[in-house]
Amino acid sequence: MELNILAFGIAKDIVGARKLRYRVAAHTRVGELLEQLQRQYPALQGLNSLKVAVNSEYVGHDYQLSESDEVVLIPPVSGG
Amino acid sequence: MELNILAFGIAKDIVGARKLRYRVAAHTRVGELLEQLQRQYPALQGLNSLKVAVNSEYVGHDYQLSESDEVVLIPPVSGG
Amino acid sequence: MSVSSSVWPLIYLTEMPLLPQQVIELVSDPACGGIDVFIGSVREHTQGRRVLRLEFEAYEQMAVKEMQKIADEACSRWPVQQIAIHHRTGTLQVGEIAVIIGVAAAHRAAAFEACRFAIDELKQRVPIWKKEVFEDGEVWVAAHP
Amino acid sequence: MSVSSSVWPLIYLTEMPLLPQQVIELVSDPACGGIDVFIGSVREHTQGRRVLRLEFEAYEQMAVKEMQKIADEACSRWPVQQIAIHHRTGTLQVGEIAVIIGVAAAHRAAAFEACRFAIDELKQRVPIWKKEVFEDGEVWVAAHP
Repeated sequence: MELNILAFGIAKDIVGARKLRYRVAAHTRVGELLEQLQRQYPALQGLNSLKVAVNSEYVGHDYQLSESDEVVLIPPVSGG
Repeated sequence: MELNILAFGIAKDIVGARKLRYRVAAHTRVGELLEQLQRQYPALQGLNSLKVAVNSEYVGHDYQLSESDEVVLIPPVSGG
Repeated sequence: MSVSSSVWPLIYLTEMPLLPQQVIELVSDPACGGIDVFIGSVREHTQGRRVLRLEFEAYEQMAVKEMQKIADEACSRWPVQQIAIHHRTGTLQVGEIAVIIGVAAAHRAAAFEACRFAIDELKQRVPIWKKEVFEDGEVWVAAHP
Repeated sequence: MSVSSSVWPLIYLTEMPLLPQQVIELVSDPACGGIDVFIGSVREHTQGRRVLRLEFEAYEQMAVKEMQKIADEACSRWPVQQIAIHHRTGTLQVGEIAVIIGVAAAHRAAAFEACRFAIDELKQRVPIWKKEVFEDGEVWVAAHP
């Protein structure tokens, strides 16, 4: 399936775009997506943390993605 | 000797004046002054606390008063 | 609650300059004895390097949602009357305000503790990112160990 | 330090209305990342009784001296850049501001802790007295057990 991925902050710089169409196997979990992304973009491995939000909520590595999800890459936040 | 006493807050209401000329024995200490005042104005005994400042500094009961001191009666403060 | 009569929302993400007086008025209430306000602004130096400007970006819909959750959590943990959280995005110059949090409560302990909680949580979990721009480079704050 | 260029002193006892924006400007400094501001105002109810107004009186010279000592103590205990303490005297209506404390520091923990310290100490030892006036009487706050 193809996912819509949004990237912010340094994650956007690393993947080179705010929005990404990204192909993964059906039933891919968040943890697997992150591994796949980290292989393709090794600089992601150097971050303090890399979280994922789906539809504006943080999700854990076990969350099973579906094509309609808006997947957001959340590198370490630094507001305030 | 005669002291100049200033009273604030409820202490002013109890002694009935902001400024008081008050006669005490020479070498009177703060603790003795307070006892004398509490005998004369028993309502002072009902306060949560009654401190004394001399020349704008808190002083303890052992402080020995002299005629040139500006003695201030400080009932429980409630600023803020 | 003073929300309904106000122009500004309690939870607010904006590119416009933030005004402490707005936040104070938003949370002020005759039932409250104490308001604690935290103002975070752009420092001119960070770890010895001179900052030219900051750039904030946010995942807006989620940032507002998380800010609202933090306000709700603070209200459930402390006896708080009103909380406002305003955060700015875009380019900020040194000295400009990035965030204002105002908490009104009947008693000051709750106001202090809830305000501290809110800014601590905001810095932990609200999806906002800050890039410090120096004369000789730029860095996404907190990105790397 | 921003004191010299300002109209208002950092430590200030006045019968005039207090303005949070003044205090914030007094302590603001490009070296500071965080400002914590505490605003204490007149509540409309206290222990279930409706307050008509408050009357504050101060032993002025000593009050200012104690406020200054508190600011100095806070500066020696926490890495704080600037502290302002403004307190009002005279008659205040419900909702009016009695005290504003502003603390600026490079990091927020110091700002929060020093501000909390300053208001706690002020309420303990600064010779200012508050009389609450109700419809059916008046009371000097904290005077009696």
